[in-house]
Amino acid sequence: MALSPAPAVVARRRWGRGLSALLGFVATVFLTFLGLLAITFFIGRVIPIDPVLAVVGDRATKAVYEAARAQMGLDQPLYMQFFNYVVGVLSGNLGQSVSTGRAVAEDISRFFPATLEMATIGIIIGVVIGVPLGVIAASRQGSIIDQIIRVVGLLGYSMPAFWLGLVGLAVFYARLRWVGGPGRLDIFYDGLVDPVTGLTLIDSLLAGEIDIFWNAINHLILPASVLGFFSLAYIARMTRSFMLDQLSQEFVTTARVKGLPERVVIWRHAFNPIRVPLITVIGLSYAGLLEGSVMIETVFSWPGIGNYLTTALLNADMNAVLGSTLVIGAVFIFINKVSDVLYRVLDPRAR
Amino acid sequence: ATPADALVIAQNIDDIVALDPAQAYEFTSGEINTNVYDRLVGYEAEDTTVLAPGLATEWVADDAAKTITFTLRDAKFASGNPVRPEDVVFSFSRVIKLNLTPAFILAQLGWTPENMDDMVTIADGKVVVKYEGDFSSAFVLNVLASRPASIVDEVLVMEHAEGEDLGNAWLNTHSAGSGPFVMEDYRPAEIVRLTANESYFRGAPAMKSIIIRHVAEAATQQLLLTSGDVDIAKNLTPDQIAGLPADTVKVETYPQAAVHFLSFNQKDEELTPPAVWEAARYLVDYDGMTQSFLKGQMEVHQAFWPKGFPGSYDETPYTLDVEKAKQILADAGVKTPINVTLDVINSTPFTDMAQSLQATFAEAGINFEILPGTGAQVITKYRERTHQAMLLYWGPDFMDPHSNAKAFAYNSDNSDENYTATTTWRNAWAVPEELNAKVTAALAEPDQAKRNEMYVEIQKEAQASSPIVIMFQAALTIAMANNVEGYVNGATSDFVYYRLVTKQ
Amino acid sequence: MSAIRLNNLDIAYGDTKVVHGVNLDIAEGESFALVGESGSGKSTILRAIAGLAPDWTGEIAVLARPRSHAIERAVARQVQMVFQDPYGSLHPRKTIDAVLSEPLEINSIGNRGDRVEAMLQAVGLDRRFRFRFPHQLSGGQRQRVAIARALMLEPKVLLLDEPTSALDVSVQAEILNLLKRLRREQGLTYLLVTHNLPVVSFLCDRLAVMRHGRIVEVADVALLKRGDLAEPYSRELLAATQGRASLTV
Amino acid sequence: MATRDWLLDDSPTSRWQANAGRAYRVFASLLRNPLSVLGGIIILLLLLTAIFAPWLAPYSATGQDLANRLAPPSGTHWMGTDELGRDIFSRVIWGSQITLTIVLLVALISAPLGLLIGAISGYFGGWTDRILMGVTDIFLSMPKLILALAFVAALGPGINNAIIAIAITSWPAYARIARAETLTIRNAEFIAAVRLQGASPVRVILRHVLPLCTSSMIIRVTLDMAGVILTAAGLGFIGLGAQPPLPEWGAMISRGRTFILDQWWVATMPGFAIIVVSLGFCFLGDGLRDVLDPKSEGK
Amino acid sequence: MAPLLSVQNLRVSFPTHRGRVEVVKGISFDLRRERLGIVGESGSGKSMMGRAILKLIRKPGLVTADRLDFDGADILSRSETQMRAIRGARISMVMQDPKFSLNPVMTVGEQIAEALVTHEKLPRQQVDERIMSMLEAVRINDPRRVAKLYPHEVSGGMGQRIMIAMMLIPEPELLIADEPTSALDVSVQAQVLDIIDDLVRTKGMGLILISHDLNLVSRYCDRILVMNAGTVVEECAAGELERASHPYTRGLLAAMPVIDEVRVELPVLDRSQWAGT
Ligand SMILES: Nc1ncnc2c1ncn2[C@@H]1O[C@H](COP(=O)(O)OP(=O)(O)OP(=O)(O)O)[C@@H](O)[C@H]1O
Ligand SMILES: Nc1ncnc2c1ncn2[C@@H]1O[C@H](COP(=O)(O)OP(=O)(O)OP(=O)(O)O)[C@@H](O)[C@H]1O
Ligand SMILES: [Mg+2]
Ligand SMILES: [Mg+2]
Repeated sequence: MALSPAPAVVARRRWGRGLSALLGFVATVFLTFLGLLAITFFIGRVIPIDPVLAVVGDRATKAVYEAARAQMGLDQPLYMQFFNYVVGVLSGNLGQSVSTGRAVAEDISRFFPATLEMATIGIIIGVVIGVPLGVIAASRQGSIIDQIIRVVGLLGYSMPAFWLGLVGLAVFYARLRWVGGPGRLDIFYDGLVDPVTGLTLIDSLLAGEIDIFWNAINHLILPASVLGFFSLAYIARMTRSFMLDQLSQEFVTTARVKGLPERVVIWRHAFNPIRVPLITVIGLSYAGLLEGSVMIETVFSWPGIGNYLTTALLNADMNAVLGSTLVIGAVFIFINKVSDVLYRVLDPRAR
Repeated sequence: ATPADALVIAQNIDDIVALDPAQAYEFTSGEINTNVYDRLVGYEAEDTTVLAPGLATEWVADDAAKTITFTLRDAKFASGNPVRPEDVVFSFSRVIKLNLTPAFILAQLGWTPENMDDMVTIADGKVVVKYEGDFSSAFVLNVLASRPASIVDEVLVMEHAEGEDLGNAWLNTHSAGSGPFVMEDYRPAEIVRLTANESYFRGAPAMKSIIIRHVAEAATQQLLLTSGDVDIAKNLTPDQIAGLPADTVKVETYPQAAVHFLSFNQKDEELTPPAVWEAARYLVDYDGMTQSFLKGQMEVHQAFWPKGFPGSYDETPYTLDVEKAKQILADAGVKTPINVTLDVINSTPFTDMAQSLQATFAEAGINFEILPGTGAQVITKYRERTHQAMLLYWGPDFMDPHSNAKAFAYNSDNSDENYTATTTWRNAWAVPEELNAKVTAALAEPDQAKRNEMYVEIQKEAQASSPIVIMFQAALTIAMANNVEGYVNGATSDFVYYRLVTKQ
Repeated sequence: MSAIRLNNLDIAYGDTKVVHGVNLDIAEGESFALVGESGSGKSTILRAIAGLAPDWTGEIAVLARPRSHAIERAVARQVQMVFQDPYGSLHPRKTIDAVLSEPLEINSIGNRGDRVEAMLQAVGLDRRFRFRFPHQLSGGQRQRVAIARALMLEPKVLLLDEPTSALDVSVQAEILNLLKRLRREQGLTYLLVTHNLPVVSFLCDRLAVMRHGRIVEVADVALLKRGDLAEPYSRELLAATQGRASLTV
Repeated sequence: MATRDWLLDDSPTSRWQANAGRAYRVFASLLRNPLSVLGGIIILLLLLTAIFAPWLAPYSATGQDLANRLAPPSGTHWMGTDELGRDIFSRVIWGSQITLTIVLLVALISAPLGLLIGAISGYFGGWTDRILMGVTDIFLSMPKLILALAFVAALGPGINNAIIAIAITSWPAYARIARAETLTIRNAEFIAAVRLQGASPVRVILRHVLPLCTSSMIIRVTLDMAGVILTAAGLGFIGLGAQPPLPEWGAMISRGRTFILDQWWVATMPGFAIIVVSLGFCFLGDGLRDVLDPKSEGK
Repeated sequence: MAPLLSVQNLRVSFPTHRGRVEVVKGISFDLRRERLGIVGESGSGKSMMGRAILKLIRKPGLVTADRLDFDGADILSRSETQMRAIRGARISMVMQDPKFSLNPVMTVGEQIAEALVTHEKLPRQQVDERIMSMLEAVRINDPRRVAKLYPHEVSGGMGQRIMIAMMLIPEPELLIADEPTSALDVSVQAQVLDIIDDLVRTKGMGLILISHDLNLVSRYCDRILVMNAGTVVEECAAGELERASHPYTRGLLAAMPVIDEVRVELPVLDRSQWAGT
């Protein structure tokens, strides 16, 4: 028998490795954020937009301009500005947005939940419809159903979102009146429930306002469906592709040899192994949706992070840009790590 | 459908940076200030061309002593506090002390943080306003009718002051005025909600609330309007308006004070010959544009002070005439082709205008390369004077011809250090001394009629020879539900009034 | 001079040590077999010698030169390896020609066309195969290509990791014949891993039997042929092989 | 028939014949799939349209006719006219050149960049991997639009800069794929074999790892083309795409969106073009997926 | 007695660039409750034949036969649903490569249990017992532990034994075993094959044993088919393999080295006739 080190030694080594892995993890996350901030910060300086203009407008006198510039700290050397910003962030202060005149943290706490809500419903639609479609397409590869699913999927992938959004509004809202219009709520419901989570669906339930809840769903369903269609297209095609790989594997044949029903062969044997890569795909497209889509948000007058970020960037409102980037980056990294963990849970080979 | 006592408006409000009248300098914030605050005097909803009493019931000007004495009316702020002379003094001095963007408007009166206590004083319960400089009291009244001269409730504001900010932060999200409405809620890029001030001195408005929804996309505004979910859509394009159903929606056009121009940066050698300037005036398809994509949005106007205001010069001597332009260039020995970049804000109708200009100028050998950019980007470049040609617009800071004369016909120091927010300086055009002198003289002229004539003279001169080609005067076409009556929209966003609105 | 000398060699994959204190001395020109239990570390030893399993302690000397832990170019011209799986050891997108010219290119050896042709002939592959892709070849043909590739640099020592176990008997016979002939013609040294004792008997001079990461016995092939192995495990292997060999020709 | 035999010859006599034969096999399998044939035809049409635009377009792409603006599709203007009275059909045809440039440039910049970074990262592992993947993560988690906007803003407007921006924002995804693939390849025995022959890492990566990653990369890139064209349109949406009056499809849709309810053709016609071309790329990509997949090439 | 399996002119073809290629070219045989060995070199179509019997050849592969009867009923005309009742329960097949033939994300125990409960509703307890005894039967030392392992955690040899256990547990009437023991130690190999042998004798199971190991087949089978390039070149009783007459078979036999080898060179098959592929 192979000699193995005494259990205690192994345990200590494991523990030591666990600790250094944790430290390494924290260090990489920290460095990633720092890099993210540094690059964003640098971008803010190279774009030919004067950040002071967002504060003082284009008619300000020279004195007003200079005063604002100094107040924004722009007269300091670049590295000092960055240093100050990072120190601020570490102490929980994301600074002040100049284009809204509010604290960036406050802005984000308003805009991000709006995007979160839309993206979450969107990705749910994408997954709930996209995955089965992909599986069906793969299990009938080459059939007419497969071709239809592929074409429909590709359509979702290649149609400009704002076009889809506007046409959707024109048909389902203006013509058919099936769904609520732009915005998160009808105007009369607006402001009736206090934002606790910022998610209208949850807040309205917390306040016990069922009407508002339904109204929120009514408004959410169309933009979320447009997003959902978009991610559905991607998820379905990736699912199909992964499934095709699995279906040609030997162990699927083994499952058939055992006389298992086709449903079991497909869902238990072919689908289970692709959960991991699928989760990565879904995670990344979810993160992509959470980045906010300026176009959808604009068309649906949705007060989301994508629009906030874009407006901020176009005004060189760097605190707002950095703050949003940080949040979006955190979401990406969080989703990445969650899919890593799920990976380990779902794939015995990775344990 | 919208409730009978609420007016719901779809509008792009993402320009709002600040709502404090001492800081607000955007279109939308101007509009909100107008409906929330009163000034001593102003152009009122009933007739936006006549200077009417505001919080001051009467005033006595003493041009020799350079003072104006205002008698205040017995009014209350929405908070219930009375409007006192102290509030006027406080309001004016906080603008000067905070020294934010619009402060320069009041600062023209010779006010500085140091002398403020002497310039605006209280005597016998009246407010005495002093000013310094070569201008008439007519000019001063126009300045005092402008937005930064709004009167705020000192007691309320100072309750919310933080440090030295004189309540600036608080006022950016709340209101403290005596106007017809109170700002109840403002969420950036989402909504502004105004509620009626029941104690407004001219009488409470019919609409109990005004809800301005942020809707950036014009097509979405159109859908909201035709679906009856908003009463007014503010940012529709002429083409959209043309397609609106006449049975439910009506359309109103309001001439605006802003002028649209094409300018050539004089730092660029090729663009300095006056022949180029002159030829350019014959290369704009004025009628083609105003009769197609600019229809209802702009009309041809070729002088800097807008039509319909005292002192305007309404002649439009230039039309598209490529042959003539070619001739002018040839006569002056200007070598073509000239290749020029044209900076333009990347939204409609500016890009369309740029493309039209590009097409007609090319015929005479002036080739534009269009550089679309965001507003901030274009302005950044403009301030730095690094553009070549620029397609932009200008709205007066306050309704006095001097506001534009200074911008289009005055530049006493063209040096790089002397940054000035005027069109002349930004295009590096060293205005001839005599024109400068004429602008100064007109400002000082106390006789209103003569003064207006002097401005016409200045405009004629600038029209004949200047690297700034003024092409159009803006108009605002607003679509609203048929049952909306009484909406008033003056020549700038400072003159948008909701208090007379009713809905049948 | 010994071609390969292993002294007290321990090899680990991460935390687990799979080879324990192996000592071996293979003379130049010798054909040496490594047999034994599956998972006992036979392939691992070969990989360590080649430089593909860098986590070892002890001593490895090839042609009297101590071996470092990494892959070395100098060693490349002396030691080459042939892998077990003929399907996985050829790049699927390269023609046989490219596979065989590559070692020449790397080591800047000229006259490539002729050398490739000569080598194809040496391993008994027709010229027609030169521009085929691996998927157009049978397993046996691929294994010949792999051997040809290993021989391109004219090494002295060849490490063979179960070169015939994936092949059927007739193809196996071809490969075995080829190896035998090459050794005769070029004086190569073989270190061959296999679990097939008849193959050892056909091709090798000596053998080592491995179990649980250790060498339990080193013996001469003559002893094997006589069925005269000393260790119980070796005898067990031998017995099982003989028990099956019911066919005699 | 003789050529076909020559191509399918199991014993090619030259490198050239071997490679041509392989290409032919791929091509022939593609032809057997009706959707990928359709995709190929669309791409071919795009190519031809781009090349022969000057002859195909009935009108100039920039010729304005303000009197005849926003005319609905008719015999004279097949796709109607736009807000400046330009013939949309002609603009769509001319726009194919720009679309093609976008697609080509992105494919030529971001795919190779991602491929290289991913392969290096995966092959070397350890610190190289950590650093390169850290950078990739940063770029991946940075909002795409920020990067694109920043580049466009920094380099100035213009379609070429927009394309570079898109290319630069899309490499991280490719790097991740390439890395994952490299990880599975790097322990393959054929890689061990060339390393044993003294090949340098550069050689192993360039000559052995990359060729294996390219097929999946080609597939991915063709599939992403729809997204790329749409990203360009998205930049157009916020006004940072092609400079007017260039007939870039995305910019045309963006401009046409205010007319979408009344003059539907202005936005829809170029939108239709985008969809058709995207579908073309996707179909071709799907087809390539089936034939280029090394697994399917076993026999 | 009617044969358990009757195969007449079985053909399997795949489309390639040069048209359809037959990889099984008209095989015929009858199988009683006996042990049939199939030998032949790699790629001769052994596995394809096995799969064809279970109708497991996927499109675009094509299976035709004049007759393919199992227990008197035609297989080719059966629907997929009907096939499901046959697969596993009545015919099962040990797949060639356990590394790829086991589901990587299910435990070994689950996969075996699945084979059992699909055809037989049993209480949990009993299922476990059956699995344990089956694993023991294939000489797996610690069945409780191994049942909880994932395929990547077992060695190649264990994988093959698990595969055999999985296919024997539903007690099929016919077992097709495709290279079932190639990764096993010679001694373990014998033990495992003895179990299968036992089932054939006591339960009357039919066995098709596919291998290229001539020794193995001749020892464990009653009858042997020698395949080459998709056709059966020779059929003989196991005991007579040594006396096989076909040159191909003789070639195969001669090519095997023996433990007390004295030949300097092994005779090889003349493959010039099929070297083109
Ligand atoms: N990359 C690896 N990581 C961890 N363990 C490994 C790795 N490769 C092999 N092993 C383990 O090392 C041991 C020796 O493996 P090796 O491949 O050398 O065996 P072998 O004697 O060649 O067996 P076989 O006859 O099956 O080829 C085995 O227990 C195996 O599980
Ligand atoms: N999908 C397919 N398309 C084309 N040819 C195929 C396909 N699958 C298998 N073949 C070919 O069919 C032939 C028979 O393969 P099969 O797997 O039955 O061989 P085998 O006798 O089992 O060989 P081995 O001993 O290597 O397992 C081979 O030449 C193989 O290349
Ligand atoms: Mg091994
Ligand atoms: Mg087989």
